[in-house]
Amino acid sequence: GVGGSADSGVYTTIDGAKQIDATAPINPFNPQGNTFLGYDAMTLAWPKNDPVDPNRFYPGIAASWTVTPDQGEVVIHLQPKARWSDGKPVTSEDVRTSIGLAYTQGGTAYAVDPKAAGSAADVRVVDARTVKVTQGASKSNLFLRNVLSTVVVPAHVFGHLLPADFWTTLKAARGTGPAAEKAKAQITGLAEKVISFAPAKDVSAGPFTLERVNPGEALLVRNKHFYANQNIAPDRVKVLNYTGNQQIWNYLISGSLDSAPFTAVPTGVLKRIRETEGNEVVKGFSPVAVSLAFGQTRKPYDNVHVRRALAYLIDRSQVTKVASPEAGTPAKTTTGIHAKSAQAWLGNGIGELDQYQVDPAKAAKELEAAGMTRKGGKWAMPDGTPWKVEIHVPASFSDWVAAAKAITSQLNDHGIDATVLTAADYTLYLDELAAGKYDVGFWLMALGPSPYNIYQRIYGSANGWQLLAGQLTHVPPGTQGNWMGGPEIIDGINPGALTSRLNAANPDEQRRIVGTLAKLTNQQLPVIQLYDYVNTQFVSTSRYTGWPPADSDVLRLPAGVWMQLGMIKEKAGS
Amino acid sequence: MTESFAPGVRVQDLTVVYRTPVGELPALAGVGLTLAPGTITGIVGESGSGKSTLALSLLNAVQPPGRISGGSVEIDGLGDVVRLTGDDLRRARGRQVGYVFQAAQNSLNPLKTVGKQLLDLGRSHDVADLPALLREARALLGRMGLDGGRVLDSYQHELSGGMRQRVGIMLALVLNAHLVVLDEPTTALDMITQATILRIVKEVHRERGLTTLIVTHDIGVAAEVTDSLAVMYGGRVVEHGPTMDVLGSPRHPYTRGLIRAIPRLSGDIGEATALPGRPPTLGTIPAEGCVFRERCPLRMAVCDTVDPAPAAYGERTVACHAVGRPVNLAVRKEYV
Amino acid sequence: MTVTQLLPAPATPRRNFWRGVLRVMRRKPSRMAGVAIVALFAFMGLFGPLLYPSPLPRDDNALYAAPSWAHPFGTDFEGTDVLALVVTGTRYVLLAGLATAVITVALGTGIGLLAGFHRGRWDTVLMRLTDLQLTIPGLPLLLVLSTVWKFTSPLEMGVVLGVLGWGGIARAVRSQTLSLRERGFIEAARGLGLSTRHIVGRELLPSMAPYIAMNMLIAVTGAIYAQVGLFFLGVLPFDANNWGVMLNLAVFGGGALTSAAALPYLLAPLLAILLLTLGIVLVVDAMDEIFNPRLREE
Amino acid sequence: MITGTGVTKTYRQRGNLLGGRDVQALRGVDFAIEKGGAVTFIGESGCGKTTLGRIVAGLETYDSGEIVIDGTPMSGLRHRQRQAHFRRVQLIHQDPYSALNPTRTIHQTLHAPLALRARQKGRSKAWAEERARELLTLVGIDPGYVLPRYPHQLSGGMRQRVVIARALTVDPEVLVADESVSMIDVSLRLGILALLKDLRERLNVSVLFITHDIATARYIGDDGELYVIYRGQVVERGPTEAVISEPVHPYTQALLSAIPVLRGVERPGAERVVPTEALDERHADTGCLFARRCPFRTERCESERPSLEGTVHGHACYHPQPRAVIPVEASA
Amino acid sequence: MNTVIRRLTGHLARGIAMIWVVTTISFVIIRNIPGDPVRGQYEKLIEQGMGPDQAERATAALYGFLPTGSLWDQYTGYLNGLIHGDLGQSLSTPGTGVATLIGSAAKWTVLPVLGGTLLSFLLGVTLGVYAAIKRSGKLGDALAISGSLLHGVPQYVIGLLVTAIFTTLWPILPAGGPVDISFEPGFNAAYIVSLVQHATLPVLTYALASYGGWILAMKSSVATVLGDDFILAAELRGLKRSVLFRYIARNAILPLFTILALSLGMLFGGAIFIETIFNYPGLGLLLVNSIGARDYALMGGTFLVITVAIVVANIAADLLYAVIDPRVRTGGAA
Ligand SMILES: Nc1ncnc2c1ncn2[C@@H]1O[C@H](COP(=O)(O)OP(=O)(O)OP(=O)(O)O)[C@@H](O)[C@H]1O
Ligand SMILES: Nc1ncnc2c1ncn2[C@@H]1O[C@H](COP(=O)(O)OP(=O)(O)OP(=O)(O)O)[C@@H](O)[C@H]1O
Ligand SMILES: [Mg+2]
Ligand SMILES: [Mg+2]
Repeated sequence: GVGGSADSGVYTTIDGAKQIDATAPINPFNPQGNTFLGYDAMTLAWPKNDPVDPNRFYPGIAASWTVTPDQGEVVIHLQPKARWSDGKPVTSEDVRTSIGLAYTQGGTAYAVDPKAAGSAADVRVVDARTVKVTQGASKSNLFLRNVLSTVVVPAHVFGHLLPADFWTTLKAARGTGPAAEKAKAQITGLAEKVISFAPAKDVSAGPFTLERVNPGEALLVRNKHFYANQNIAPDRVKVLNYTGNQQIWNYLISGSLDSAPFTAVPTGVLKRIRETEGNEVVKGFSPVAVSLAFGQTRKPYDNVHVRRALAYLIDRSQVTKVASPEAGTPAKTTTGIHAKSAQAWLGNGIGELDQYQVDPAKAAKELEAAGMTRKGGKWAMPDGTPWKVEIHVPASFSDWVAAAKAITSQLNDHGIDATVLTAADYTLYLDELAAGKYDVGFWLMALGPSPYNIYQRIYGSANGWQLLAGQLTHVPPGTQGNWMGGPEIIDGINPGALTSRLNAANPDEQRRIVGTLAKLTNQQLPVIQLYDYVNTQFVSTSRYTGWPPADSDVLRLPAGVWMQLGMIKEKAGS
Repeated sequence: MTESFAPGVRVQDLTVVYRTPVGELPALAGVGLTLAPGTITGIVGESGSGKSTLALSLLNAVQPPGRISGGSVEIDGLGDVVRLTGDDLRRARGRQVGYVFQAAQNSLNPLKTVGKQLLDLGRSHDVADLPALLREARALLGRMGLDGGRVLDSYQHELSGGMRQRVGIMLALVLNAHLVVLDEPTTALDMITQATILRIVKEVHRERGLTTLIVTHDIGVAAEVTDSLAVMYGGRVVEHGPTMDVLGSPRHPYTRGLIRAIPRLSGDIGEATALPGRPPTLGTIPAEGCVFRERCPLRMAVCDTVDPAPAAYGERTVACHAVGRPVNLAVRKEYV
Repeated sequence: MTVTQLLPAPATPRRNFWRGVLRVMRRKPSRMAGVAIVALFAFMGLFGPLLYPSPLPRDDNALYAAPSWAHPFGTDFEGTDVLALVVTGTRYVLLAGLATAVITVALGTGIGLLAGFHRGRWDTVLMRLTDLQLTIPGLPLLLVLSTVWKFTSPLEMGVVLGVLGWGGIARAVRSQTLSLRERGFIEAARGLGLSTRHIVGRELLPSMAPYIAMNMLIAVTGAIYAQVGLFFLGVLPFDANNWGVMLNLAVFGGGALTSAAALPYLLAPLLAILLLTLGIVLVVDAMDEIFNPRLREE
Repeated sequence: MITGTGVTKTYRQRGNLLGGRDVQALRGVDFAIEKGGAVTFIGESGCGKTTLGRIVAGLETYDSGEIVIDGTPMSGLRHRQRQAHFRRVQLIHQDPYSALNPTRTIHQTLHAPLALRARQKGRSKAWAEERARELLTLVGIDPGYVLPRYPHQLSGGMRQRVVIARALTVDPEVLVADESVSMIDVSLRLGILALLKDLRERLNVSVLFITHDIATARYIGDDGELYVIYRGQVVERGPTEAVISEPVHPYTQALLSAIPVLRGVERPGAERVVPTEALDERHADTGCLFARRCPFRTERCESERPSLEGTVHGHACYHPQPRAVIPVEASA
Repeated sequence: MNTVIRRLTGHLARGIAMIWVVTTISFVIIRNIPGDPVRGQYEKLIEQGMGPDQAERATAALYGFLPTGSLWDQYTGYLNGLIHGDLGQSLSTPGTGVATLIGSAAKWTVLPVLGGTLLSFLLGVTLGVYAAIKRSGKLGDALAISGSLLHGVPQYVIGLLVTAIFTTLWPILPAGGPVDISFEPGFNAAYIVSLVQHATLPVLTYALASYGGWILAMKSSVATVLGDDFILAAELRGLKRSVLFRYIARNAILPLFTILALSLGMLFGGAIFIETIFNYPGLGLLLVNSIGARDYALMGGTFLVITVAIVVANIAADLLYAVIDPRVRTGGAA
C-alpha cells in the first residue's frame, strides 16, 4: 500500500518524462525504454540550470573535460572508478560505442550529415579512460552541451548492435556522392534495431539498476559498483508513473513521495500539501514561458496594431492568478525570453521595451490605427463584419484553458467578442496549429538556456525558417509547418537568419543578437508572452534531508543526480 | 403421525378482503360451508365468484393483497386453520391438506425434474425414508396410468398437460394427506384427458378414503364426480346440497339460470337461455342487499336492502328471499 | 330466440387523459417531486440564460470562494458564481440529451418496428445492422471520433450519441412488436384490411408507448452522462458553463478532490446530475401507469 | 361460398440446440362453407383446428391444396388481391381481451375499419358513426355505454360482442369463430352462441365454428355440418345433429363419451368409448391415425389409412359402427 | 449433436463477419484521425522539460515506425497481418508488438472487470430479491428508486467520489496503479495483498456503478417469477422457506446470466473511465493513451480486442443459456 513506500531505505519519486510501460525494453534509446536518467541511465555530464549559459555542467560519467574556445575539440576524462553494475570498468570504448549508437538515432551532435551545424566529425579513444570528440566544420556553440549529454551504455551489452565496419561506414557517410548516400542509409537503417533491442537485464553505471517494472511503477536497487557509492543514501528507488497532476497531489498529501517533479498546483491544493508533515516546496528557475501566438496571415492578426491592442488589453497578472498562481509569474513584458534570462541577456535594455501594461485607451488607438471600428460597444473588422477572437487551446492543459478563459473574459469586458475553443488532445491541437487553422493559440516558448533554442521557437520552422543541410531557407506561410506566417524581413531585419546565427556566435555577438530579437519581438508581437513558468518541486524532509535549496542549478535534474552529487542524506533517526 | 381418517371441514362466516385502490373489498362475505368427511364436494360458480379464494382459505393461503378478515375454517385434526401460523401452517400444507393448483399446467418448477421436486417436498416435511417416498410416488403415478420412473426423471416441459395434472395430484397425495383441494383440475385440458383425470380423482378418492373439494366453473365436471355441490355467486355460497338434488331441482334462481344456460348434447335447443346481465366483479358487488338481484327474475323489494341469509331446507342450504315463499317454490317442469 | 339486450351498467363519466395522469401522479408523492424536478430543469434549460447577465459577472478577488448567500455554491477559478454556471449550462446539456434521445428512440423504434413487423428478409438485414451497432464499442469509438469531429453544437453531439446508441431499443422494440403481432388485435386489424400505417401508428406504437417513453427518458440520462463524461475527460470543446467542463476544471484545475477549496465547484454540477437523474427516475416510475388506461383510470 | 380441397399445412419447427421436428397440422382437408351456413370443427387439442381457421381467414399460408372463394382459387393470386378476398372472412379470436387493443376505446376500435369502409363506399364520416351504433345494437349492446369505454371496463361477454361487431364492420361473408365462447362465463355463453346464430339468419353470414365443446355446436347450427378432425385429418363429417346423435367413427365416439354427464338431469350413454391411450403426436402416421388409441382396431388399421367415405354423413374408418354414447335426459 | 456444431459455426461465421466490419470501420476512422504522432511526441517531450534537441532526437526514431503506402495498401496489409495473427508494431513503444501490449493490458482489465462484475452481480441480485419481495412496502420502493438512481449515476462520478473518500479524506487505499512494485511478483502474501488493495477501488467503483442495474433486473425477474403459478403451488405444498427461496432465486437468476455474460464483454471497452481515474493499466487506459499518442496500430488492436470480447460474450451468452436452461437444453417449448 501507500505505507509500503515509506520503508526506510526506499526512495519514492515520480518520473514525469514518460509512461512506465512494463513491456518496453531496458534500453535508453527507446523512447519508452525502462531506464531512468540519473538513476540507472548515465550521461557524460549533467547540465546546470543556468539562465544563460548552456555549457555549464556537473560531472557524470565524465569526471572532467576540456574544450577548446571554439568548441572544436572536446576531451573527456572518465571517472577513474566508474564501473558497470556487473563489475566491468567503464571505458572509453563504451563511450565510443554509445556515440556510435547515437549516430544511428540521429541528433544534433551526431548527425550523419557533415554540413549539419554542430555535428561531431571524429571520435577518438585516447586511452582507456579518455576520449576526444572533434566538431565538424560547421560549428555550433552547443556542441559541448550535446556531447556531454550523450547517454553512455555498456559496449559489452549494446556493442553487437553496431556492425564491425560501422566506423568506416560512418566515415563514408560523412563524404559525398552515392557511396555516402548508401552508407547514410545503412546507418539510419540500424535505428530500428537499436531501439528495439531489449537487454535481458539492466547493466548500469549509475547509482542504481532496474530490478523490476510493472505497468505503473519501476523498482531500482543500489548498484554496488557505482563510483560514488558513499554519496547514495537509499537502498532502493521506487519510480511511479506520471498520470496527471491529480495523482501527484494525492501522493504528496499522503506523504508518500520523497520528491516529485514539476506540477501545476492550485492554491488550495498547495496549502493542503504543505499541511502534510515534512512536505516542502522548492521553487526555481524554469526556462519555459507560455504565450499567445498568432497566425499572422489571418485577418486581422496580420496587422501589428491589432496584436498590440490585444497586448494592451490582457491583464497578465490576472491571467496568471487565475491559471497558474503557484507555478507561474506574470511575464514582465513580452520578449520571447523568460524574465530571469532576459535580465541576464538584456540588462538595462529591458527598460527600453514596451511593458504593455493594461491600457484600454492605447488599445483603442491601436485598433483604430488598424482600421477597426466600434459599433454598439463592440469592435468590428474594418469592413464592418463582426470580429470574433477565437483562442485555441488543447483541452488537456487545464492551466492553459483557464488562462484562455480569463483572457476571453477580459476581452469581452473591453468590447471584443472572444471565445475559447479547445482541441480534443494535444496531438490534434499541434496538428491543426501547424496546418494554420488557428487565428490565435497557446504556445510554449522561451526554451532556454541556449538563446538559439529560445528564438528558434519563434523564428524557426514554425515561422518558415528551415535549416536544411546547414542552409537556411524561408518557406512561404501555410507550407511545411509555417503556421505563424510572419514576414521574412521586418524593418530590414531577418530574425530567422539572426536566430540561426545564435548557434555559432560568440557570447558578445549572442548578446547583440538577443537584444535585437527581443526588441523586434517586443514590437512586432508574433506572440504575446503571458506568464513564465516557475519550476515548483516538492520534497519531503521526513525521510531524507539535504535537498537542493530554492533556485539551485540542479533543480531541473532528476533526484538521482542530486544523490550522485552527494546532496541527499538519510535523515538521522529515521 | 399422519391421520388415517378423512377429516371433516367446517367453514364458518369466512370473510376475505382484497386491498384495491378504492379500499378493501370483500371477495368472500360470510361464507359458511361444511365438507362431510369422506365425500367429494364441488364448488361451482362463474369467474370471479370467489371459488379460488375459498379454496385457498382452506390452507390459510390467501395471497396478498388479500387477507382473511374474519371467520374460521375448522379442519378435523388441525383445528382452526385461520389461526395457524409459521411452521405449523406450513406443515399442515402438503401433509394434512393436499392442494392441486388451478393451473396445474404450470405448477411445477421448470428447472427441476419432478423427482427432485418430490425430494424437496419430502425434506421439507422431514420425511426420514426418502426412498420409500419415491416408491410411494411411483406407485401413485402407476396407479394413475403413468410410468412413474420416467415421469420422475422428467422436467415439466417434457410432460403433457394431462400428465402434469396427474403429477400435481400425486404431489398432493404422496404425503398421505386426507383432505385434498383441487382448483379447476381440468381447465385447459381437452375432453378426453378431462374424462381420464376425473375418473382418476374419483378412484383415488375412494381408494384412499379422502375428503375432497373440487373447484370448477364447469357444472358438468362437478356433476360427474361430486357428492355434494355448492354454488357460489359474488362471494357467497348461494346454494349447497347433494349434487343430484341441486342439479335436479335447483332452488336458487341463480342455480336455476345457470343450469338452463348450459349448452347440452341432447334436449331441446330452444329451452336454453343465457342469464341476463353480467357477473359481478369485486368492484361491482353491491354493498347491501342480494348480490344476484340485478339479474334475478324473482327480484323483490326486500332484495335491494337485505342480503339473504343462507337457510337450511332439509339437506339443502339456500340463500334467497324468494325461496321458501310458496309462490316461488314451483320448480320448472323440464328439470324435474 | 332473440338477442338479449344487456342491461346498461351505471354510466361512468368519460374521463380526461390528463385527469388520469394527475391521478397517477397523486398516487405517490415521490412522482410529484419527480415532475417538479424535471420541470425545474426544463425551466432552467429554457430560461436559465435569461436569468443572468451575459457574460456572467466575475470577481477577481473571490476565486474559488467558499459558499455564501451571494454564491450558494461558491465561485469558480475566475470568480464566477457556480450556481449561475450550472443554471446557464442546463440548456446545452438538456438539448444534447434530448437530441440524443429523439434520435435513439426514432431510429431504435423505427428499425425495431420495421424488422418486427415485416419479418423475413428485412428483419434479417436490420437485425444484422442492429447487432453491428451493438458490437461497436461505443465509448471507445466516441473517444476516437472526438478527435475527428468537433462537436460544436449540442445537436451534433446528440446526433452522434444517438447514432451510437439505438441498438438496444431496436432489439427490444422488435421483440415487443413480434409478440404484439401475435396478439389478437393486431391480427384483427390486418384481417380487416387496415393500412400498415394505421396498424403501426395507431395500434402498435401506443401499446409500446410506455416502453418507448421510458427508454426515451433513460436515453436522455444516458446521453447526459456520456456527454458530461466526455467533457469531463476533456475531449470535447470547452464551454465554461458546461457541467462536464465544470467537473473537469474542478478536478484537474482546481483540485477539488484533493482540497476543499474547489469542492463546491465540483459538487454543484454533480448534484445537478444526481437531481436530474432522480427526477427522471421518479417520472419513469409513473410512466407505466400513465400509458396504461387500466392503471390510469382506476 | 368457400371450398377447400386437400389443404395441407406442415409447421417446420425451428430447432433449438437439439434440432426441431416437423408438425403435420393439416393433412389434406376438404371442406365447404355455404353462404349463410354453419360449419363446425371439433377435435382434441393440437389436432389443427386453429390452423385451419387461420388459413380460412387468410392469416396463415398453406402448403398444398386449394382454397376457392366464390370461384376464385387463392393460390394464384398476389398478396394484395388475396387479402381483398380474405377480407370477406373475419376471424373472431378466442380471447376477447387480447383481441381488443387495451389502449384504444371501443369507439376508436370500431372507427378505424369503418372509416376505411366509408371511403371505399364513398360514404360520409357520419355514416361511419351511425354504422358503429347500428352494429353495436345489432350485437346486442348499448352503444352509448360501450363506445367511450376501454376494453378493460367491459365484461367478457361484452368484449366478445364488440369483437364480433368489429368483424361485421367490413360486411364479411364468413365469420371464423375459434373457441369464441370458451373464455366467456357460462351464464353468458349462450348469449354469444345465440348472437352468432342470429347473425347467420339475419345477415346471411356463414359461420365457421371451431370448438372442443361439441354441445355448443348445436346452438349455432343444428342445420349445419360438423367436421371431426383428428391429427390434421377429417375423420367424420356430416349434418351436426346426425354426427352428434349417431357418431360412427370411434374417435368421435370417444370425444362424445368424454363429455361430463349432468347427473340428476341426464344419464350417460350406454356404449361409451374410451381410447386406450393418450394422444401422442409421435405416434406413427402409417395406417389409420387413430389406430394406436382405438379399442376396435384390427391389423388393417395399422397399415392402411382409411379415407373419408360417404356423401351426407362421411367417415374415415374401416369399422364404422354407430354407438349410443351421448348422455340422454334422465327422465322424459 | 450435429446441430450444436452447426449452430456454433453459424455463430462464429456471423461473429467473424461482424468483427471484420467493425475492424474495417475502425480502421477507416482511425486512419483519418488528424494529428501527427511525431510532432505530438516531440512537443510532449518538450512540455515535459526535455530540451528541443534531445526531444528531436528521441522523436526522430518514430519516423521509422509510421505506416506507409496508400490507405488501401495499409488496409490490406493490416488485414493480412490480422489473418496471420499479427497486430502490428506499436508506434509509441517502438519495437514492441501491439499483441504484447494488449496482452499485458488485458491481464489487468480482466481482474477488476471480473471482480467488479461479480461483486455487483451478487450485491445487486441479493438486494433485487429483497426489493421484489418487499415491493409494496416503503423499503422496496426505496430500494427500487435507489437502484434506478445508482444505475443512472455515471461511473466517473462514483469513481471521483470513491477516490476522494478513500485516498484523500481517509487515505487507506492506494490511489492508482496495479500493484506496489516493492513486492516480489508471485504467489506470496505481500504481493497478493498489494494486488487486492490496488484493485479494491476500481472494483468498488465498478460494483457501485452497476449494482443498481442488477437490482432492477433482478427485481423485475423475481417479480415475474413470484407471479408464476409454480411458486404458489410450491408454497401450498408446504415447502420450507429455504427451498422456496431457492426455487425463486434459481428461476429469477436464469435470465440474468445471459445479461451477465454480455456485460462482461461490454466491459472490456467500458472500463475507460475507471481505468483512467485509477490509472489502472487495462485496455481502456491503453486505448486512451494510444489515441493520445496517435498509435494507429495500437488503437486498431485495442479496438479489435474489445470488439472480439463483445462478440465472444454474445456467443457465450447464447450457448450459456442453452446449457443452463433445461427447457432449451432438452428441446421443446415450455
Ligand atoms: N390479487 C387480487 N387483487 C384484487 N382482487 C383479487 C385478487 N385476486 C382475486 N381478486 C378478486 O377476488 C374475487 C374472487 O376471485 P377468485 O380468484 O377467488 O375467483 P374465482 O371464482 O376463482 O374465479 P376464476 O374462475 O376466474 O378462477 C374476484 O372478483 C377477483 O377479481
Ligand atoms: N406457429 C406454429 N409453429 C409450429 N407449430 C405450430 C404452430 N401453430 C400450431 N402448431 C402445431 O400444429 C398443430 C396444430 O395446432 P392448432 O393450433 O391448429 O391446434 P388446435 O386444434 O387449434 O388445438 P387447440 O385445441 O389446443 O387450440 C399442433 O401440434 C401445434 O403444436
Ligand atoms: Mg379461480
Ligand atoms: Mg386452437
